[in-house]
Amino acid sequence: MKGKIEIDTEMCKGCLFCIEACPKEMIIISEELNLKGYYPAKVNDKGESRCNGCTLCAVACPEAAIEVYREK
Amino acid sequence: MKGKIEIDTEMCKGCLFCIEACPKEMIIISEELNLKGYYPAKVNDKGESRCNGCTLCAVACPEAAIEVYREK
Amino acid sequence: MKKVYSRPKYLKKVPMHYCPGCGHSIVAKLITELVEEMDIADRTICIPPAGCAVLLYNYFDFDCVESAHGRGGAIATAMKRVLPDRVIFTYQGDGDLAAIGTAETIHAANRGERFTTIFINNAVYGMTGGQMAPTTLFNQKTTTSQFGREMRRDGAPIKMSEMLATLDEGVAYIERTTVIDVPSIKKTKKAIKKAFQIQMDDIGFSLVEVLSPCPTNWKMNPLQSCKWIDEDMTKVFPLGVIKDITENKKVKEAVNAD
Amino acid sequence: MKKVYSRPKYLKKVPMHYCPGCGHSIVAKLITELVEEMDIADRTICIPPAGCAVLLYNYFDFDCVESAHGRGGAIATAMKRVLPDRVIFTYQGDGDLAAIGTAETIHAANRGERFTTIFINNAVYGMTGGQMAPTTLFNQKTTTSQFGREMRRDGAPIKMSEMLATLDEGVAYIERTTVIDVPSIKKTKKAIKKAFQIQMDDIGFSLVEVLSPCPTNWKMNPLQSCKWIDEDMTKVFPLGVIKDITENKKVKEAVNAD
Amino acid sequence: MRGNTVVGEAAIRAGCTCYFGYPITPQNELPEYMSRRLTEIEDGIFIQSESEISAINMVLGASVAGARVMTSSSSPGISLKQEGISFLCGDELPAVIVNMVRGGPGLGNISPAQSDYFQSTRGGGHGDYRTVVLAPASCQEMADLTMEAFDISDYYRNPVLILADGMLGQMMEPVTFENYKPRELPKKDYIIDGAKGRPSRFVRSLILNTKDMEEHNWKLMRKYKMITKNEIKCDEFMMDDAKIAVVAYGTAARIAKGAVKRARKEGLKVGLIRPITLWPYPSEVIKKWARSVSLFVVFEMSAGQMIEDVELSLKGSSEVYFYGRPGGVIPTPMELVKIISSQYYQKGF
Amino acid sequence: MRGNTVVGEAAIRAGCTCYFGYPITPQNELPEYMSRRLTEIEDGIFIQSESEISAINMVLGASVAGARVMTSSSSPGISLKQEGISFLCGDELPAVIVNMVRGGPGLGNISPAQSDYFQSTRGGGHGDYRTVVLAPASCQEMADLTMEAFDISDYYRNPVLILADGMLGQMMEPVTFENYKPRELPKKDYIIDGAKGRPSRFVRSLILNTKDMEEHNWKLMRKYKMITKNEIKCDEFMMDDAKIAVVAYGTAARIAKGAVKRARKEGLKVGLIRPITLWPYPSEVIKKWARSVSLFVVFEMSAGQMIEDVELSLKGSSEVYFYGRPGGVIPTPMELVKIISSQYYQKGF
Amino acid sequence: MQIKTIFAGFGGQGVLMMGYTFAVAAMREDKIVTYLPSYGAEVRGGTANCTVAISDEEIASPIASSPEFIVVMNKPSLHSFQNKVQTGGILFLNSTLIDEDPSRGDIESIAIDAGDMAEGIGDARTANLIMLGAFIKKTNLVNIDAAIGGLGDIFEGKKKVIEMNSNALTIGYDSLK
Amino acid sequence: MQIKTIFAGFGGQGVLMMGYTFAVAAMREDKIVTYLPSYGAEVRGGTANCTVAISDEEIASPIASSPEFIVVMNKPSLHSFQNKVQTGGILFLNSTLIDEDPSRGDIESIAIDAGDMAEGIGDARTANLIMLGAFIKKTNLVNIDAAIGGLGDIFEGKKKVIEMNSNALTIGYDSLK
Ligand SMILES: Cc1ncc(C[n+]2csc(CCOP(=O)(O)OP(=O)(O)O)c2C)c(N)n1
Ligand SMILES: Cc1ncc(C[n+]2csc(CCOP(=O)(O)OP(=O)(O)O)c2C)c(N)n1
Ligand code: SF4
Ligand code: SF4
Ligand code: SF4
Ligand code: SF4
Ligand code: SF4
Ligand code: SF4
Ligand SMILES: [Mg+2]
Ligand SMILES: [Mg+2]
Repeated sequence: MKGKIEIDTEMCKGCLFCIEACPKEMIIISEELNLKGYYPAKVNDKGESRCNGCTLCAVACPEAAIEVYREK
Repeated sequence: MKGKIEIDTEMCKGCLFCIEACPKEMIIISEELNLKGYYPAKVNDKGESRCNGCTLCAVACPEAAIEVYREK
Repeated sequence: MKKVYSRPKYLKKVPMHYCPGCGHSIVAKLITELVEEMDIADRTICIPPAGCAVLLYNYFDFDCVESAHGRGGAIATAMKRVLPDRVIFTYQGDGDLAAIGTAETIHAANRGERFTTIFINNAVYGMTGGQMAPTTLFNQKTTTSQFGREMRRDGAPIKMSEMLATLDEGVAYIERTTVIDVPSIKKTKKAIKKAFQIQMDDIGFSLVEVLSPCPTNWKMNPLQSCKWIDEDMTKVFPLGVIKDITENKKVKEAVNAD
Repeated sequence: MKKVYSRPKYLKKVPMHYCPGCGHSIVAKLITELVEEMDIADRTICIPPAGCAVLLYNYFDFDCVESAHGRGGAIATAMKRVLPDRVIFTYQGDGDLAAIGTAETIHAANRGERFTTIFINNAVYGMTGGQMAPTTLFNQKTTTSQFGREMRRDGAPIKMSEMLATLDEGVAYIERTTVIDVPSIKKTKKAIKKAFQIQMDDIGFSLVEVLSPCPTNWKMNPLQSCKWIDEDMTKVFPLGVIKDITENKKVKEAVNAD
Repeated sequence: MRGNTVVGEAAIRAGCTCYFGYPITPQNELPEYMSRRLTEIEDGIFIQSESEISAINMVLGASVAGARVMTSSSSPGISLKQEGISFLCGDELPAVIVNMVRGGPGLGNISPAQSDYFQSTRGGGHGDYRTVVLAPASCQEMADLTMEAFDISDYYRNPVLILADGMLGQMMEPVTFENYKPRELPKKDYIIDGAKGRPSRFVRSLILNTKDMEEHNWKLMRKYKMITKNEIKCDEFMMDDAKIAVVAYGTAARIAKGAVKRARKEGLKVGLIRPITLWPYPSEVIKKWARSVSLFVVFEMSAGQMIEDVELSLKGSSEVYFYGRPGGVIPTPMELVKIISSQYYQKGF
Repeated sequence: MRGNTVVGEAAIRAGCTCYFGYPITPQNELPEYMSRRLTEIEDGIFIQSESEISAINMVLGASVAGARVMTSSSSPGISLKQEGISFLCGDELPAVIVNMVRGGPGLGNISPAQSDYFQSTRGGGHGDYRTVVLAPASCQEMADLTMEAFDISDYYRNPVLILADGMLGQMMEPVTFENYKPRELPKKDYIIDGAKGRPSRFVRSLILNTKDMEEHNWKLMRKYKMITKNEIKCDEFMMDDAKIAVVAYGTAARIAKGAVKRARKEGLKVGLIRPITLWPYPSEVIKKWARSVSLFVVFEMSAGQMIEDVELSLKGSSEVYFYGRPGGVIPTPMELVKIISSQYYQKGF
Repeated sequence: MQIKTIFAGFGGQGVLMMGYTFAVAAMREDKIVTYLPSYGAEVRGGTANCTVAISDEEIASPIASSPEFIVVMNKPSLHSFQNKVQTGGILFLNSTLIDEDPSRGDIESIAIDAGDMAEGIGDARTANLIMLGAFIKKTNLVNIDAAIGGLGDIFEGKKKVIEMNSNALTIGYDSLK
Repeated sequence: MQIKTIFAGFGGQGVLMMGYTFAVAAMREDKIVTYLPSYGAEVRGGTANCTVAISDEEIASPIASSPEFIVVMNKPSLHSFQNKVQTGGILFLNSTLIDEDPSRGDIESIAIDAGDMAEGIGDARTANLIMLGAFIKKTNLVNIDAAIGGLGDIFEGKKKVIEMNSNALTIGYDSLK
């Protein structure tokens, strides 16, 4: 099973909950501030994607900033 | 042991609690209204006094209208 | 012959305005007896409610402060904090304590304020003419529950004492008594005495709930009222000690220590 | 690839004003998920509090009515009686529900009003800047308990859910959950769903208490906040079902009957 | 029927289906009547709330849900409702609130008084708002004004206060409910009843943006101006040739009317101006009479509150004399006659 | 120190040992300060109460027990205290109550506003009563008036209200606490602290006998007359040759002062009358200037409330113009200057 | 014509019912009526009283500072109210409980032994309507049939109570000639 | 002479502390000062700002509708506030987070790379005082020593914080020549 997530970085407030929730360590914190002044989460695009679309990150995200896709 | 009670008939409101409380049936209701319009309790002065000064009537009286005396 | 029972010293020699057989009169008398026996008249302060007992200050020969309806708990809190060595008690009806004063009561109890509450539960708003109270029983008819109290519209009779007992260590002592005959009157007196003692020993909040006849609004005579308490009201509001942390060993020791 | 998680339909596409990691945001999201799943957006009414959640109506795409601080229980009571087939819930903080709204909460629950209360317990007054709440833990520092909450001055943290559970049959369901990780978030969602179902089945009052992080006023980062809930807060406020009369056989049958 | 019951029956006939209240003398017959009467009405809802605060917030809930709703209380209880009344005004929600005023301040007593005038007309709560205040002086007017109160309230989306006292509440006079002519009212398109077949909406009074809040306030002010233009009610009695005008409302006006009649019998040219709406205040009526009247005797069962509105109306254009009895005392017509005639002769009319 | 903290420190220095309150913006720094500061004071008592209603009743309890006591809140919270304030007045008990007014009605917003003027000066509660209302316009005045408030309150046995807003509460200005000159005060022979060595007594506001209740009311009125005679405070600025007088208090007065200065620079003869006591109102001061001033511009951060007191003072003897910004908007001096100068030229001065 | 009457006694004597019955009777005769019970409600005990005004035209004040008639059922009421009645007015007193005469010479006083008469018909509580019957006979303010008819409205459905009370009215009415 | 300055940024950047430190410095120099934080307190998030007015005489209004100086720490603040500054006034901007220039030509604008400089001294949170140091150098409204001295009052006892912040002030001060 393969998955993919999209993070709306302007909605993100950098709480780290998604990072904590992801079993695949697919999310890291960005070094760029967003407009609101937070360091948002971003997909760890180094290396191969291990994301399986489990949605745990999205469930944990307080801002509903993450959308999750999965291959059927 | 012998006792005696005094009822302040103007304080009395005719609730009958003292009558209910007295084990010696020493109290009855008067046929005369008092100034406030109640039929007050009065000592049953017919026959011999059986009052033993147990104070039960006084303890039961909501108006503190009864004083009790007892021979030591 | 010696006088063995006389009108209590601190009960002023004026007729009380209560109806015949009203439980308020009995409790008022008990309190003045206790104040005399405990010799605390010069440091006792009563906070009467809005309710049939609003005029208590006309009968008590010690200090009193009127309260707005339901706010006795707040007033007593502040008074006791300012005057920690006085014996302070609120005297409240079921409307006063369990309806409009719900929050003040619960939070004062929860803070463990060192005052005592005498809670007169007569299942009705006496003073205002017999409306439904939070403690009115199911099916009991009042002027605002004319076909009897029902769960769906009016909710259940609230057991404040039980609810307060769930609070933490602040609540030291809660007992429910009644005044329908000489033994129950004596128990009530004992309970109030214990409650006063607990505040004097700085242990916590204490409350005595008294199931109290209101013949007028129940539309019964005084003796019927007592019977109704005995047979109906105590089913919903069982008599007895509801909480007593002085039974707790540690508290006992601490209290005995001083 | 198929979208398997998207922003809930009834969560308006605007940023929420909450601080990073605030539990309010998670619960707001859960509620909109549920409203979508249960297909009740056209009959759901939320009554937000005065508190950090005051602006909920900016986020929820269904009807909302603001309440004065603490009075959600009274407003919901009347709304539900007028509109018995709507799904009505109050959303209240610990200050709102357990301090100023104590009486409204208890009496609505006691009447068994058929609405749901989502009770966000963050042990602090969030919106006003971090004052002590009725649920603040012992020794917890807040702006009005700067040396930590202490029994003698401030009283004990109040367990409203436990207190409400002592009420009669009116109170159908109370559960305490949290939102500190994915499993607990899912449990919270389930609890809220059950609460909604209970009001739709006309069983009684339902309440879900959510232990909710307030990183800002706790002066922790979001993950520390979750840890604090897990390690400290749940000790005082244990998670789990506190009351559930649907477990009672008779209610179960009655509910299944329709 | 007693005044209190009349108010209840009038409310029901005007379509009031919800009553929320907390007992307090001297208005208990009203909730008691409603508790029974509303069980007979389909959708009738009666709750004896746990407090006045709860009651006024239940009123808000029922109102926002679209129902016609009433609450009632007396002075201390009305004080507790002030926050809620401010919210109703901020939210622009209709409601009818009855105050059977008693002697104050504090617990006071349960006798008739008029010392809540300021609270009622100036808003005892916070913020720039007004409630319409109706002051009936008879059981018939209790009926008529109660019924109209619901229409006014719905029309302007603003709470209406009925200000009376224990005397009017206890009094029995023959009454008809047939005078009521329902107004045409706008559809309640603001109510919150679930977003079925329409976009979701909300009702709130919090407006963080100060410019918007200001605009909301000015909108309220425009509404109040409209109410002032349309809704003023005032009764004039024997004013045509009056040299002295007594200004009084409610119970005091009844007494004053008796006094005016007696004074007329003694040949004194005295009339009565009786404001029926206390807000909006009939300032124009008062001002109009300043030309022919030389002294306005303001008569209140208070230490002097409405007198400010009389002075604001007159702006110095005529003399004002105050006679008041606060604390629940019911003055007699005779004592007022004495005041009137002593003023009359003193001024050399 | 911020305004809110200044009030707290001033209270402590004036001997306030008790604070009871419930959080609400924009005054939270005050209770927060008190929560810390009162632990340093012997006999210091701080309770964060469960509600504003509880707070005001705790105030009553502490006051009747003889302590100097304060509470504070902001508009909605003050509305909830109205019943309690009426009781304090009825019981004749001292207390200092701070209202950091915010935009209203309802939840409104937390910006500075002056729309609780009616509530404060006319009594938002029930019954014939008054509270002294002090309106500081600077941090220094916050200090001075807070300290004096305790003395006034004790002297007359009446609650004193301090009316400010979030701007004054948040603002920082240099402050000294040395201006305070304690008054000589009567012994508190009414307090309830146990009948030790004296007959028992009680404090109450219930007076069932209407004659006695009336007498109690007249007694209060006599007291209020005395306060009116003794306690009026008002500031006059550049009034000597003024053709236009701006009348404003508190934050609005600060802005007005700026405007007056600028207008003067433009050569306009404009002055400022700044009532410091809002009740009792400095009517005589206003009246006095009616001779030389042709237009009184009443400037409020509300839709128009104090204007009634200005009109009641003037009784038509001069023209009055109103400029107000309700809802929490803070007007600028420049916009007021524009108003002033347009009026100035319109009137042809 | 405007006539005011005060009915007074202690709580439980049915003085409010007495006044109310009278008011209802007057209304049945299309008079303008005000009925005003006294404000004792918030505190128990003490005396009860009510004022009824009947008139052909609007009644300014329902309060009676000097009523034409006063009906007193017990001694304390006699003392509180006897000074109020107008010169030339009539005082009705329940002589079963009042063994005094009024201290004023400028008014007429009529003693009715209502308490005893009530005991006579077996219900002490009907003293109030016996008194009212006598009052109606003497004053002729309303027709006794209007009063009896009014009982039907007041006690709707309660047949026995209506009967008992109309009996009492009649006995009182007939007790004066 | 009366000078008003607005300090603005987002919550967490310490803009209130920046203004407060400035106000304290001015008070130490016996100026008349008002410090007015903005009213964001009852709702979370968004921007934070404060206004400091310093003067030789009484300050009428602590609010600045057209201040002499504005210090902005992030982009949204630049947008909200740049139009307020007086013609001829100065805008100080934190160029680490603001990659734009002000859109007005009638004011001076000074860019300080405060964020980066703060990272440079190992504490990103000191960007505020670095900015203030530069502000003081440029405006010369108070002496830098007064500002450094004021830190002692503000953080009484917290030695490390004082040191870090006075270091930041100095660095900022020295960053402009
Ligand atoms: C704010 C306020 N609301 C209502 C009242 C009216 N009131 C006076 S006493 C009372 C309740 C009486 O019932 P309870 O407390 O049970 O006392 P009881 O008379 O039965 O002893 C009420 C509602 C009041 N005085 N103040
Ligand atoms: C009558 C009244 N009192 C006080 C306030 C101020 N206030 C707003 S929210 C709030 C409490 C916030 O705490 P809580 O209910 O726990 O909600 P949270 O912000 O923590 O979610 C207070 C005291 C108010 N708006 N109205
Ligand atoms: S969907 Fe699962 S695996 Fe993919 S990023 Fe989210 S949590 Fe990690
Ligand atoms: S959980 Fe959401 S808000 Fe938090 S860091 Fe991840 S994407 Fe950002
Ligand atoms: S003292 Fe005892 S025996 Fe004597 S009358 Fe009283 S109860 Fe009866
Ligand atoms: S108990 Fe007291 S009040 Fe009752 S009848 Fe006996 S004496 Fe009278
Ligand atoms: S009404 Fe009831 S509670 Fe009140 S005095 Fe009478 S019997 Fe007692
Ligand atoms: S202050 Fe606390 S409760 Fe409020 S939004 Fe921030 S984190 Fe959430
Ligand atoms: Mg009761
Ligand atoms: Mg909270």
